[in-house]
Amino acid sequence: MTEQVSIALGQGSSCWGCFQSLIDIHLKLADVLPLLDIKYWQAVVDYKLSDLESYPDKSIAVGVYEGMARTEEDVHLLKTLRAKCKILIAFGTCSCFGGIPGMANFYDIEDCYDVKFRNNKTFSDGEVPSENVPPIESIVRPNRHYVDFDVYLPGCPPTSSLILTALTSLIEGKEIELPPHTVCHYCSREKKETPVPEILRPFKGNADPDRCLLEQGYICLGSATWGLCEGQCVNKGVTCRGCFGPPPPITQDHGAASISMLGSYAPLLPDELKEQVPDPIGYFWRFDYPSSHLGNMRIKREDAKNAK
Amino acid sequence: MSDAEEPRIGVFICHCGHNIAGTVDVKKVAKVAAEFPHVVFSTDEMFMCADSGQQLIKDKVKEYNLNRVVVASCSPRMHEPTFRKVVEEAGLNRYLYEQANLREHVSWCHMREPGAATEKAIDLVRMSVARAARLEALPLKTVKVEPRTLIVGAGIAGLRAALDIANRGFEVVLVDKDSELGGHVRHWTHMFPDDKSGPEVLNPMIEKARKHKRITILTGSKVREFDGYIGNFKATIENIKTGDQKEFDIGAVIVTTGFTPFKPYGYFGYGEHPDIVTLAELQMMPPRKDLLKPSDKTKAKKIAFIGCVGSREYGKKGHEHCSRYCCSAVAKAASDLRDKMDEVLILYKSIRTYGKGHEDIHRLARSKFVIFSRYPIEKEPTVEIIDGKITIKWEDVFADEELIFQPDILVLATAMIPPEDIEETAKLFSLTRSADGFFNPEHIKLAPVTTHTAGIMIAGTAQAAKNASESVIDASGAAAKAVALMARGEVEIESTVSHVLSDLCSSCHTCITACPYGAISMDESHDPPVALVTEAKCHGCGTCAAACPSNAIVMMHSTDDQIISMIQAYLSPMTESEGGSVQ
Amino acid sequence: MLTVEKSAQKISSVKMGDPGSALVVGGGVAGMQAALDIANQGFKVFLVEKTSSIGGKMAMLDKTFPTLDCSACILTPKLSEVAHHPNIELLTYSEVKDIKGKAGDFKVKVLKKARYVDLEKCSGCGDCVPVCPTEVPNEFDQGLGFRKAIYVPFPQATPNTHTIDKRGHPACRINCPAHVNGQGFLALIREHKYDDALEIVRRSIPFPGTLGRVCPAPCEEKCERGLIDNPINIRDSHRWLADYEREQGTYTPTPVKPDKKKKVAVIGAGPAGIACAEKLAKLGYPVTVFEAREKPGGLLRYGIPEYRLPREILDEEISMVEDLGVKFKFNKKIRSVESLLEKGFSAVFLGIGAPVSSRLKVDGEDAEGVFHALEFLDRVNSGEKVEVGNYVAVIGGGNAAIDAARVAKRLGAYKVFIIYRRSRAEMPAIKSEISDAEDEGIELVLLANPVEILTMKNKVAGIKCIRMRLGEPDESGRRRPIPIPDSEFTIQLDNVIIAIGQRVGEDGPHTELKTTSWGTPVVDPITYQTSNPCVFAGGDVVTGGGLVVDAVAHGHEAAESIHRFLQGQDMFEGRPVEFKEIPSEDIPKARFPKQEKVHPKKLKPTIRVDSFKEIEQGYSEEEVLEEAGRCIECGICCECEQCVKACTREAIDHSMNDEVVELNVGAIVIATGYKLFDVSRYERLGFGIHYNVIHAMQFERLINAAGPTHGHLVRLSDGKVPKSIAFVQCVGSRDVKMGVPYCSRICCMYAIKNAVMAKEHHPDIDVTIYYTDVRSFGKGFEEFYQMAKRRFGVHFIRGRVGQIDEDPHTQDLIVSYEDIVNDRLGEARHDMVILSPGIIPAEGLEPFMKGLNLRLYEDGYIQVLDQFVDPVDSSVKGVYVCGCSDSPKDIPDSVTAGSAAAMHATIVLSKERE
Amino acid sequence: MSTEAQTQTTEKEWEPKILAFCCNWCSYAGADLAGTSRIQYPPNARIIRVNCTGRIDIEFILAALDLGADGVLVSGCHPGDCHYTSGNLKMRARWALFEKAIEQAGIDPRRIRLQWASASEAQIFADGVRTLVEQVKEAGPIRRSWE
Repeated sequence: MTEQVSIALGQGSSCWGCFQSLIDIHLKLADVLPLLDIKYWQAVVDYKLSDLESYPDKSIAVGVYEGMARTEEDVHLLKTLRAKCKILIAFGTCSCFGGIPGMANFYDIEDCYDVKFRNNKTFSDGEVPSENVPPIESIVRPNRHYVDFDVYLPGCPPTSSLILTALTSLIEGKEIELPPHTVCHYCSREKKETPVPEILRPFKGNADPDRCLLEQGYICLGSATWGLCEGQCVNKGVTCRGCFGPPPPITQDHGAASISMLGSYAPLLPDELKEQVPDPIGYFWRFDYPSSHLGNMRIKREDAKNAK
Repeated sequence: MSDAEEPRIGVFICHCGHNIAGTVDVKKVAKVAAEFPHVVFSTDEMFMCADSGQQLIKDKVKEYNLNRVVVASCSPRMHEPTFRKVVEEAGLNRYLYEQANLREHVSWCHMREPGAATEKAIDLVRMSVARAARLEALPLKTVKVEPRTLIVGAGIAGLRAALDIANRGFEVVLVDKDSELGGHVRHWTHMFPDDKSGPEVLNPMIEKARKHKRITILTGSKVREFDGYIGNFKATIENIKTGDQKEFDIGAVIVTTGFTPFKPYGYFGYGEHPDIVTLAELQMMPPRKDLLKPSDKTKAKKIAFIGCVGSREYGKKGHEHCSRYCCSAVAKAASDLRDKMDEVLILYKSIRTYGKGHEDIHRLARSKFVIFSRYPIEKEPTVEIIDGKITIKWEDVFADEELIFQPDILVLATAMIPPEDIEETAKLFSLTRSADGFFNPEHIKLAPVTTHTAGIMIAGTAQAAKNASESVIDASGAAAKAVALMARGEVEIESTVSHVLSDLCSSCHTCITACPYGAISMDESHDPPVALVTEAKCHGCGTCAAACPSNAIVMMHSTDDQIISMIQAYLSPMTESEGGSVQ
Repeated sequence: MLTVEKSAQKISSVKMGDPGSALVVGGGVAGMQAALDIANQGFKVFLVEKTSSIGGKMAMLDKTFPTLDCSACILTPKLSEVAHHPNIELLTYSEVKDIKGKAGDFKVKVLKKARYVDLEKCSGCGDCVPVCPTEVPNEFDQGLGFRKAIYVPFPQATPNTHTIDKRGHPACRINCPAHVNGQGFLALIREHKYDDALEIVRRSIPFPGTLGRVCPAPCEEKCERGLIDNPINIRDSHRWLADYEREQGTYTPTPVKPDKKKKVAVIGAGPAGIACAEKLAKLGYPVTVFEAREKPGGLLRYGIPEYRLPREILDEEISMVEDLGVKFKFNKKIRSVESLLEKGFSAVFLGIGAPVSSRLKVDGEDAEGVFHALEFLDRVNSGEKVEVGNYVAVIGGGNAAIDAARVAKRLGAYKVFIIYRRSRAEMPAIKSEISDAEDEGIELVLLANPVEILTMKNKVAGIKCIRMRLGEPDESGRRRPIPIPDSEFTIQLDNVIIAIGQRVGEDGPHTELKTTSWGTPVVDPITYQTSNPCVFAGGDVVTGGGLVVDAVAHGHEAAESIHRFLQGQDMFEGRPVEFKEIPSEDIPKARFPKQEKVHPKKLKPTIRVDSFKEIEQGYSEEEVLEEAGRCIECGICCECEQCVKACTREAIDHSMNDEVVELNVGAIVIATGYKLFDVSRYERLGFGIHYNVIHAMQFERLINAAGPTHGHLVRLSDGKVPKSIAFVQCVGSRDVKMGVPYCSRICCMYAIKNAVMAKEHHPDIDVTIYYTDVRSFGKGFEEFYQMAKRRFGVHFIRGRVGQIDEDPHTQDLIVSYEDIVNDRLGEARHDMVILSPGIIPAEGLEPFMKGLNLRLYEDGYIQVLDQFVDPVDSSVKGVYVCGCSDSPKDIPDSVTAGSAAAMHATIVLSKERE
Repeated sequence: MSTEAQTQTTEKEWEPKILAFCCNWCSYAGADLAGTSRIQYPPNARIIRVNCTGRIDIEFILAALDLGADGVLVSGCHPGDCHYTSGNLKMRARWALFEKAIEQAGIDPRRIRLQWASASEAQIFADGVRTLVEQVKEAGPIRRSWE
């Protein structure tokens, strides 16, 4: 039996889905949990932030950060975790790339306030709360702008088996080795190498269950997306939306790679393409806008605004 | 970058007389360049391409132990080959050379802005230096070529190609599914423009081919399986009757599978009367003093021809093209038959007697009072059988009135269309087909007998409708291409090709779709199969590398790393000098 | 720097090749393909191309049918492939001149024309182009624009080297004894490069100002412009250059430091002596000029009156020679050459002139009041007071006679006669001088010969002459004067001036040498060496009286001889200079409209006879520019050498010579291509008459981005975008009467392609094609034709065009045609018409026909052996044909034939190899 | 990432930084011809030569903009004229998506230009650069657009 590994798990702004996925390793938890010395996990164990702050620096073996840092409190937690832990894991796509919350960067913060607080379909004349909520950052930055991570475990959420693999490696003190392949590697559909005739919206027509979805005209980002999911969507009939982000090196621009890939299935005429893909940014950068080039430029724009 | 060797770059800025130096402060560029990362030597020189300049590079490579060379001078389109040779002479791999274009792209187009031009020159050199640091030596590769050509189709084109190649001293395997050699020409009685019959033309060729020790003739046979790449194909040829199979190692292939004459059912009463025949059928009628009607074997006195049957039909797939040979063939046949007949009529849309001597035949026919009558494109003649007689009604464009003619024989000059099994042949040899249904050449203007599949040639009517003489020229042309491959014994294949990192490949097939040359296939020896570049087929465009979403394809000599390094060197020189990454 | 000596035509010859190599004639797309396919099999190929770049007609095309590929784009890679192929040796700007032998062993002589630019050194930078003063119509752009004499035909030309277009040497230069480069300096005048222009004149003569006044200008006699209207005033143009330099004060002495040890003496400071001294000084010799008189100039000073040559001009030009470092010793009469040689001079030039007037040998010649012209002029010019009476007669018709007459007039004579035994036409004097004299009131008494000078008390009283008539021409080419018996008449006179010629003195250093019966030293006509090898002679002492410019030429030639003599070199090599005369018919004079000669201003006769003031005032800057603009640039390149200065790579060498390359090859491929039919032969179609009628190749250039309009499709008459274009087909095809019975095969398609291109440039243009049959027979052609008709809306009218007329106001064109389909005669207005020329065989096959008995068809194309079996084999074994040399073909058919010819050629070569 | 020099330059002195990608066979040759023909155009563009526009990964363009290029030009053979049959068609398809994406992301579309220019279209190439430079000058420095 190996020694217990000390671990701290923090949560930024997120849906908790990733931790849910961790819990979803089910019976395996029984094997893993005893080996973990949980130092901090607010939602599960009764620790306060001050407890975390009080640990000596680098005294915890492993830190896990789920979600992205939208509020000042999130940022503080992230930095604290980094200070206290030897290994820091970006856990889930939000933590790795910005994730779904990153799409907020498509808009100005004020627009977001409008939708969230001021005017919505269900109410109007609301107010942005100023009490009992941590101040919100005007822009979503990828977590790696604030701190360096040692390990990226993307996924929306990371699959339970991926989590188990990762935890097992940590416990055994080994490097986490993740296969570099994209979703296509795991996809069992047949490819015939035909150019895409037309881009179809997901609700159009009936897809052939055995053939590559992209070839049938459905935008499937599987070929540009890290396949740590092992192709669960595509093998169940749904196109890949890219939730695991780009394959290694994960610093590459997922959306750009997707476009370069999709464009190579010419002969699609530019006007047709523009019409058939109504929302390229939402399509190709859904999960990783803040950490993309375009997202980075968006952040620079915000920085410049704030500097004024 | 796997190269462990630390880059040691030499930078040479060319004055090009005052062509560059007149606008760009070359001394300054050389001085600034000396400070760029990895640069160990930088200088300026009057003419880099002159002997003295070339010697300078060689000397400095030795003196400073340079392993990369950057020359900033004219367009690389002009002198890249020159300097690649120089660095090779200096003992470096030719791909460790990089050129910045300070003449065509700087001094000549910014002559009035010396300051900005100098700045631009510095940036270009900075970018080139950055790229140079990431250049990799590439091996110079060749593949050997099996000295044997497979010719598929033993018509006049196939025979000509076979004889040429064999006479040139190389082996030929000549295959035809027919049991006899000679294709269509064998049946023809009225060739044009020279007054010969098919057998007269063919028999000497067939005899030579049969006797030739370097020609292996396999009639009644088909290529069943075909695989491999330029110089190294494998063909399995099967005797259709016996099913016996033979395997051949093949260096090059010439496809001369020809055409088939269109059977015009539904046009002008074809099939409704035995005396309505196609031009091809007329050509096969036994040559004798009198032409006999097929129906009752009596002497025919009146004959009519209708042109463009199944050709030039706008909007009808596979029949839009002009069949090229028919106008002249009809004119020739009409002219010949006019001597034995009372009346000869030609109904046409337009007369296309374009070739050598063709116009003379046309003129001869007219001088013999063969009647040429043009019918309107939008209103074709009608053919009815009235009282057992073939009755043609049409409107003559010039006379502007409706005419009627009752010939003893009606000949329909029908289209040349691809043979029925052309798709099968196309698949077998990875050929593409154009809208007319025939095979697509590599380039319709400048590479009409080669195809996108390296090592596979097309000739004759396999490529498009054409006449016998033109097919023969094609055949010799295609033979020249095959011989060129075999004569050298090996073929150098580009080093600047793409390369798949199989560990990273996720089998998404994107590259296969992207490649215009079919150079990428799935390597079935992997599980799951991964992409594999057949380097002999790769032309180096790099589309696959841009398309590959897994970073599994490296475009040699134009790697992502090299390109990004240039972008960084221009826009973010600080980061570059620290060797950072994009973000 | 060019020295005329070097430009002599020396043809060196080089031997190349072996029976295992091939020759491809013609560097168009078919020839290139053939060369590549042979070379790719490992055989050596010589590719001979007539023009300066490979690429052929295809390089001129804008787009190609049916794919509309940019022609240059698809061709360029092929050009560089050929240029860089290790087995291909390019011989551009070369022509096959002679051929013999048989398959496996042909011997071919190829003339490699000098391009005057070193292929190795030229980097194609084009620095030489803007400085070149000569423009000629750009044949690559089908004459629509201009190019310089130094040029690359098109940007992608291969080899990417400039070529200098030299037609030969202009007549003016050849006819000038000193070979002044008239076209050259006139060109630089036009460019306002006056210093450089003057420098060109000074290369040949040290006295541009002096000769600009006194020279009878033999150059102008042969000036080709004279055949259009009047010859160029070359003389006054270089006079202006010298005057302008004076006026601007831009002359700066450039002394030459002598680098040679051996000293040279020049005897006589006349034009010959000074010219010799000048050239020797420039060659680096220490030169001393010994002059018997007190001032230099010889006859220029002591013979020519001041009103023709102001002395300050002469003084200054001589002092410029002094500035070179030449030493002058005056009042030093040398009696013996030997003495100079003893004093340490290694060679001597004798230029003592012929200062003695010939005698008339009639009674009364020694009477008082009789002068001999040279002595008379000498005395006047020396400032001596000479008195003449009221009636003066001058005997003779040369310049000295005119000068003497006009001087006499200025000295106060009331009436001056010039008595000459032939007619005015035979008078050797400068024509303008004769009429100037007449303007001054001097009377010509022609066809009269003095028989006696009448005297009274040993003083002149009159002259008795006899009338003459002209007989057969004598040895001088002039008609012989024959006395008319009993036609004597007398004129009352106070003075007679005898000006019938001159001769050398009876004593002096020349008497030490072997002399002729005339007393002149015998000299070699090329080297001017005398019987004493150290002594050279030139000028009047040799000729017994000639032109100043002759004397200058002698001086220069003698200087060259002295230099060779002293350096121990061959005295004759490369001499005399052989000039390449341009046949007058080669000069396209029709291109130049008439333009009157500009005459320099003169003093009015009434004013000028009162003084010795200079009469001719010379040109103003505007005038000389106008006059220089009249030069029609016979030679194309004028050898002004501006390009040499501009080239920083020393790549330009005007002394380059043609070369003969002797090739030994085993097989030959002929790909000489085609020529466009000359559409101007159909006068009714108006080509060359109406501005807006052009031919298809011009249209190609017109719409090409690299063409003369940078791809803007405009009318030539007004530069406006045309609204309605017509293409006229079968112009020079399928026309038995015109000798082109065959179909040219390509015109239908290029016209349809161009029609589509016109639509692509301006979709609103209305485009009509008048055709006989649309022959869109090739792969993808019919489909392209249908697209043009249906998608682009090009109108097709079946009918021959009878006549094209021009609306004189709008320059629009009225096309009369016969619409065959609708059986009516039509008339349509178009603002631009493009004729589609047929094609005819190219020239240059004579050596093959002569040397190998190559057979052609009646229409001029090469005959092939058998259309079915051997369609690329000519009647000669080992010689193969491709491209359009055996019949018209489009690009793919030409390319295929190129490969096929290569295939057959290599079968021969491989047998040779075995 | 930002260099000091950049922030110091005043608006007036600012000259757009343009990165251009040209295919070897058409546009790079066209740019060469522009030089040979001495066609003058703004000196702002720095050309990166690629074999074919099909080689251009959209990431290159985005990285350039992210790194501070004020404009990016992509120039290649006309559709149908590709030396490699169809590489430019692939670029054209990518470009359509890319163009729409950057507009959505709030980046001024005047900063990018896709220019077809053949080897003989020197003037078109030069005009393409000039147009882009003018457009970018109108749009201002990319850094300012973040301000």
